[in-house]
Parts: sequence; C-alpha cells; structure tokens
Amino acid sequence: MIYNIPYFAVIGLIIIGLYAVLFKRNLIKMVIGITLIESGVNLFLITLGYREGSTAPIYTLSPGGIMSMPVPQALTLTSIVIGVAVLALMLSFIIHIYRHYKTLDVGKIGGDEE
Amino acid sequence: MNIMNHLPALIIAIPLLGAFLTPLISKINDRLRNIFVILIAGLTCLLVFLLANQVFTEGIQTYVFGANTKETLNAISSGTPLVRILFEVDGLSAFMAIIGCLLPLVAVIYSWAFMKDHTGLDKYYTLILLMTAGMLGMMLTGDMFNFFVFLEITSISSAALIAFYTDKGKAVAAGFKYIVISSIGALFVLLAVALFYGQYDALNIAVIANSMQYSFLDKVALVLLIAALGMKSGLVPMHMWLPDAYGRATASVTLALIPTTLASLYGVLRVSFTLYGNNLITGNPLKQIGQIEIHLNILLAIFLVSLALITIVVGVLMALKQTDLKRMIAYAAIAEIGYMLLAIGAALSVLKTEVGNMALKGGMFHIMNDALDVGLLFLVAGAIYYATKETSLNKLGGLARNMKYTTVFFLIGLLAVSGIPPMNGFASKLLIYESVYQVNPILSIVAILCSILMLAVFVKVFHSIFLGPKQSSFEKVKEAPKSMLIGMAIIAGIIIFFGLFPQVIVNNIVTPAVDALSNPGTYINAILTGGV
Amino acid sequence: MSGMSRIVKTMSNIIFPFVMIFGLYVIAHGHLTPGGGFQGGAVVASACAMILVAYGSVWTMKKIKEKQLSILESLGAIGFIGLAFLGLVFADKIFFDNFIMGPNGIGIIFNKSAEGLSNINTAGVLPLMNFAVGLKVIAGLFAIVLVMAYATVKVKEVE
Amino acid sequence: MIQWDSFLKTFDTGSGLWNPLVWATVIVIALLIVYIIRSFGKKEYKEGTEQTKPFLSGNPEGDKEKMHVKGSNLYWGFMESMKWGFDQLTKIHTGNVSDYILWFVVIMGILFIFIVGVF
Repeated sequence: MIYNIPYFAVIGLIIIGLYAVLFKRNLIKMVIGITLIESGVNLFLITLGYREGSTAPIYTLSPGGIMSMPVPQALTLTSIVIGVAVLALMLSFIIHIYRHYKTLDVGKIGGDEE
Repeated sequence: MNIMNHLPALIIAIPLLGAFLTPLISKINDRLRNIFVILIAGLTCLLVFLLANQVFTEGIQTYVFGANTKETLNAISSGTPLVRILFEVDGLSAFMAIIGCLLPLVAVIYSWAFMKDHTGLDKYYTLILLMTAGMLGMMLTGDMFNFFVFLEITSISSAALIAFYTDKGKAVAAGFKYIVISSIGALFVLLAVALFYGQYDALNIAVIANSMQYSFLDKVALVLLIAALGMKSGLVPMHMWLPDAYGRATASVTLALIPTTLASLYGVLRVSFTLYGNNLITGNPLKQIGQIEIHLNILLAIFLVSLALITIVVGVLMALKQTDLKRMIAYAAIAEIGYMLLAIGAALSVLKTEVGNMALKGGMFHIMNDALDVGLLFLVAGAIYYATKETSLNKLGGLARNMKYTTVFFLIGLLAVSGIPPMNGFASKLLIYESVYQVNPILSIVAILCSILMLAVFVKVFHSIFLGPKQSSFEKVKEAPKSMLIGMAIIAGIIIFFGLFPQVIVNNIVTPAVDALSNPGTYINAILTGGV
Repeated sequence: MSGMSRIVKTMSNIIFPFVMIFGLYVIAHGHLTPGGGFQGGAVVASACAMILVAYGSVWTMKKIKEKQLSILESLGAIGFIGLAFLGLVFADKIFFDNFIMGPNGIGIIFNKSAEGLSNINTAGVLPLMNFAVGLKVIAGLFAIVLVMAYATVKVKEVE
Repeated sequence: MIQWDSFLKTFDTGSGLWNPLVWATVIVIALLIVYIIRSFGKKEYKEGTEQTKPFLSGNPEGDKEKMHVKGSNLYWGFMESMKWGFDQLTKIHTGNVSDYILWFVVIMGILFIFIVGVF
C-alpha cells in the first residue's frame, strides 16, 4: 500500500490541474493548472524509475548489486525543459492578451464574433 | 560518407541547422536570408523525395542516432533493453513526409512578398523551419517518447507563429488557446508513453507493439492517445481551436499549420494501426455476443466513424454560416478531416478485405488532396487580404476584375475541395464514396450530401468575393505580387496533375502507405529481425 | 521594474559569483554527476535573474541587449547541431556519433580514457555538447526573464 | 521508377472506373461548343447604349454597390429554416479555452467507458 502513495499523488495532481484549467476563469490560474498536470506526469515518470533494492546509477565507485536504469529521469528532464518553454510562451501570451483586452478573464478574450 | 545512408537524420538536421543559422544570416541581409530559407526548405524537400523513393523501392529504412544501426538492431532482436533514438520510415511515414515538406516550401516562397512589410522576420523564418523539423520528426520517428518531443516542438513553434501578429489581440488569444490545448494534449500523450514504459520497459513503437498485451493499462493508454491526438487533429467536438488558429494566423502560417494537424492524424493512424495492430483482428475477441465476436477494430471503427460523421456535418454547416473568409475555409478543412476519418474508420471495420483496402486508399489519398486544396484556398484568402486588407465576405465584392490569376486559382481550389471532376478531390472522394457505400450506404449518402453543401459554401464565397459589379472601395486593388502567385501556381499545378493522373499517384505513393497500414507486422519485424 | 534597496544590491553582488561558479561547475561535470547543460544553465540564468531583480530591468536592459542574447542562443544551438554533424564526418560516420571516443575515435584532448574516473576529459563529445546546451539555456532563459520583466514595465507605463 | 505509359491508365476504384483524361477532353469539347454557339449571337449589340442596361420592370436601377448580393445574404432562406440547428451549433462554439478542454475531457470519458468499461 505504501508504495502506491506516489500514484495517488499523481492522480490527485492531474485532477487538481484539470480542475484549475476547466473551472478557473483567470488565465494565470489556468497556466498554474497546466503546470500541475505536468508535475503529475513528471512525478509518474520518476516513480516508474525506481525498482526495489536498486542503487542510483551516479556513483563512481558503486557498491555493486542492481542499479536502476536512469531512462525515466532523462525523460522527465526533457519534459521539464519542454515545460519551461511552454510556460514561458504562455506567460508572454498572457502579457500580450492583458495589453489588448485589459482583462485576464478567459470568458472575455477571443470570442467568436469579430 | 554516403548521403543516401543518412537521409532520415539529415531530414531533421538540415531544417534545424537552417533554423538556428537564420537569425545570424538575417543580420547580414534580408534578401540573402529569404534565399537561404527557401534553399533549406527546398533541400529538405529533395531529401524527403530521395528517402521516399528509397522506401518505396527498398522497403522500410531505419536509422539509429549515435550508434551503428546494424549493431543496435541486433541488440534489440536479442532482447537487450536498449534506449536509443531510432527513426523508422515505412510507406506511411514517407507518404506523410511528402506532404510535410512540400507545404512549408510553398509557405516560405509565398512569404517572400506576403510578409515583406513586417518586422521580426528572422524569428518568423526560424519558427517555420523549426516547425518543419518538428513535424517531419513526428512523421519519421520510431520512438514514442521522441514522438512526444517532436509534438511539443511543433506545438510551441506553431503557437508562436499563430500569435505572430502580436499587435492584434485576436491572434494572440488564438495562439494562447492553441498552446493550452496542445500542451494538455501532449501531456496526456506523455502519460500514455509512461504507461507503456512502466509495463514493457521500452519506448520503441515496434518493440511495444510486439509485446502488446492489451491489459487494463494498455486500454487506458489507448484512450489517452486517441483522445489527445484526435483533439490535435481537429475532430468534432474537439475542433474549436482549429478555426481560431487557422483563421487568425497569417495565410502562409496557416499553410504550414495544415501538415502539423495532419501529423497528429498520422499519430492516430500509427497508434491504432501499428501500436495496437496485433490486437485489431487477429487477437482474442474482447467480448462475444451470441455468434458475433467483437474485436478492437470494430470498437475503434464505431468511434471513429461516428465522430467523422459529426465532423463532416458540423464542419460544413458551420462553414455555411461564417461570414469571415478564413474561418469559413477553416471549417471546410474540418469537414475534409471528417472525410479522411470516415474512410479510415470504415476501413477499420472491414480490415484486410478488398473494400477495406479501397477505403484506406481513398482516405490516404484524401489526406494529400485535402492538404493541397485547403492550402490553396488559404493562400488565395491571404492574397485577397494582402490586396484589400479585408477578409469579411460582407464587404468584399467584384474582385475578379482586378485579380485575374487569383480568381483562377480560387476556382481551381473550389472545384478541387468540393470534389468536382476532373480535379484531385473528385478522385479521392469517388474512392471514399464507393468503398464506404459497401460498408454502409447511409455513411456514403451523408458524405455525398455534405459534399454538395460544401460546393454550395464555396459557390457563395466565389460569388460574393469575385463576382458582381466593381466596388468603389476596391477600385485600386492590384494583382498579388509574383512570389505569392508562384506559391499558388505550384499548388494549383500539383492539384491539376493529381486530378488528371490519379492512378499514377495511387499506385506509386498511396499504395505503399496503405500496405504499411494494413500490415503492422512488417513495421515490427523491420526492428525486431532487422539486424539479422 | 526599478531597482531594490542597497542591501539587496550588495548581497546579490556578493552571492552572484558563487552561484555563477556553481552553475558552471554543474555544466562542466554534466557527464559525471547529476546535472548537465540545462540544469547548470538554469542555475546561471537564475543568478542573472537575481541581478535583474536587484537592479531592475531598465538598468539591466542598458547593460545587455536581448538581441545579443538571442545571437548567443543561436550560437549554442548551432554548436550542438554542428557537433552532431561532425559525427557524420569523422570516425564511424554516424549522425550524433561520439566521434572523439571509441576505437575509431579521433582522440584529441577530451579522450583521455578513464584514469581517475572523475576527470572532465573522459567522455569525448559529451562535455562539449553540454557546453553548447549550457550556453543556449543561459542565453535563452535570461532572455525570457529579461524580456518579460521589461514588458511588464511597459504595461505599467501605458496605464 | 514511374512508367510513362501508366499515365494513360484508367483510374480503378475497385468496383468502378473513371478516366479523368476523357472527362477533360469532354469538358474542353463542351467549352468549344459553347464558344461556337456564342459566336452565333446577334452582331448588332453595342456597348454603352440602352441595350446594356438591366430591365427591372421599369424601376430605376439602384447603386451598383448596393445591388451586389453580399456573402451573408446568400442562402438566407436555408439558414432561416434551419435556425434551430444553427443556434444550437453557435451556442457550442463559445471561444472559451476551458470549454475546449471540457469537450476533450468529455470525449476522453466516453472513450474510457466505451473501451475500458464495457469491453
């Protein structure tokens, strides 16, 4: 049971993130929601990376035995890097949107009518 | 160094190198930068054609980054869990890559005159080349995680391009919507990838497909992948970002956006036909109701066909209602995506039969035709905007008197997109109607009715923009500049060529893609026994 | 954003070189210890961001232009892709190949094979790629922060 | 490589066939016939006289610009009779990102019930 706690955390993070994206009207809060989903997915990847009784593959002089494969860490890192780029892009869009519409309410920007 | 052995890597590397060199060259001279970008895009196109020729004649090509391909494949076939970036190009990938390299080339040629008066063009060209590299990567890669990375590269660069007109609030809002839906979609794709990695210790598509158990987690992963990639390819009711993005981006950007949408569609195809290919029809039935065995392919077919029908109907009806030219074409593009998925969904239900192959041929051929037809219409819309600074159908009128060539190009696009012979749209739609009719006549009837409505939509556009008396406000309108006309002429030429000789295209380009779709085994075996 | 008080400025002046050196260390030892180009670059960029916060974006914009940063960023990316292309030319002739190491490697200074495992020059092309990525990340992240800080100043002036 | 004689082949659709080249020829011939018929037209037509003016049951002709049927006026009857459907469709397209994501979640839920739950 104790090993499953990270997975519950993953599900919780993703659901909280989705809640923020779906029901919060402030653009900044939506971006926070997306970041939360991303952290959930990253946590899931990291959790997959550890096998019981293994050591981290970073020692120069390893004690021997099983080493866990560092692939999920590499994947997570890539995903974090991408996340930074997405976050920066979204925030700069928000700055521009605020300049034009003078509001951060998601319901008031970019409607269908011209 | 033999260049032919390194084609898959070079196709990604050359646009990337070009993208990062562009800001530096831009410091020297603007003209030089334009020529450089066109050269890079042309070179990429040439490499894609060489690769496609290689794939169509010699079969699947694989390339491993940073290691000897043969040794890596030997290691994989002996069961060593290896993690390397691996490109695998089969008929389907090569088919999509042809679309994915052609339209950006036209887009950069078109941009020469179209974007001339704008600042920040070094970033614009950098982003277009990055986007090209990203979507070609999505189409060529043989690795699930790599697919996610390229998906994100494509999304980020295209979102920035959509919001290129930062002085217009609408464009920025459209860019924001696009990045929100793509980043959420991509995160769910990543979740599915993680589920695969947790179960099979592998990221390679072929390896995962080979050991696919269709367990509970695999079902969840299938749901996540189909929903996320379906949203990115514009399925109704997850299509609403598409008219925003297509309608508010500049015309040249929209042209380059079409293949990125199709790259996501490629993702749907790859997932359902290759990744779960072993479970489609040969695996154990999921459930038995009386005598009828229900397989995964029936489930996917029901889902895709019902969404495709809604997509066609909603797309056409919304297009009929629009008063903005670019939004209207965007809704028409949604309807066209519905046609592709209708054919592919119908083919899924009768997989590996004569009818199924025909439907797949129609669907795949229509992917290419749609990209060209809708692309041409968007370019014409861009030319009209360039000449009149106006896209509203309620204000335009009588332009045929001033813009002769543009009118002809629009007429070609109109006939092609609504499936009038002898244009290419008719050839693929004929294939779709005939094969879908044999699956279920009602599907075919709805498709034909909506095609008539589509013609009505574009006749309305043609009448209200080009026909009618000369308007005093558009008295001084001039024909579009040369580079824009060249861009439109290239696509129009290809449309007419495809329309006059459809059999050549179907036999030489579409059939390998269909073979790749209907035989997932070859894709898997190329990796698992490729080194031997 | 205008600058902060004298205390903050002095403290960030003192801390700045240490953070900088730590970041560069992480970049340089990316192939030996946890870390690498991105992480080290992020540390260095955060040091720059600290200066930005302490002195204000207007002052920083006078010292370093966003255009110079974008050139640095392109150089980093070109270095990375260029190293990958060099793999096509040397040794095994594979894209992204580690052409300095290995039996066919061209073995310049970065190929001193593993005497004392924690030397920098034991991984061929990897540290070089880490330097390129580090350069790109420093320039990129700092440019993002700088431009955003500067943009918010403009928004306030408009109002 | 592609054989040249394959360009002339008829397009085979499985249960039927279609030759675009024949169609193109027919269209060209039809256009020629139209042109010939047109050349039989009356020769006494003169531009700029009463002959070219439209006949509107004796009413005076309005301003050219106002006479042009604009985009949203076309198919007015169709749109009006289908108003209930279009209203529903328009109501869905709110332009709000949260709604876009909501649809995504809904479709994902349906798929989840469909694929994981039932089968």
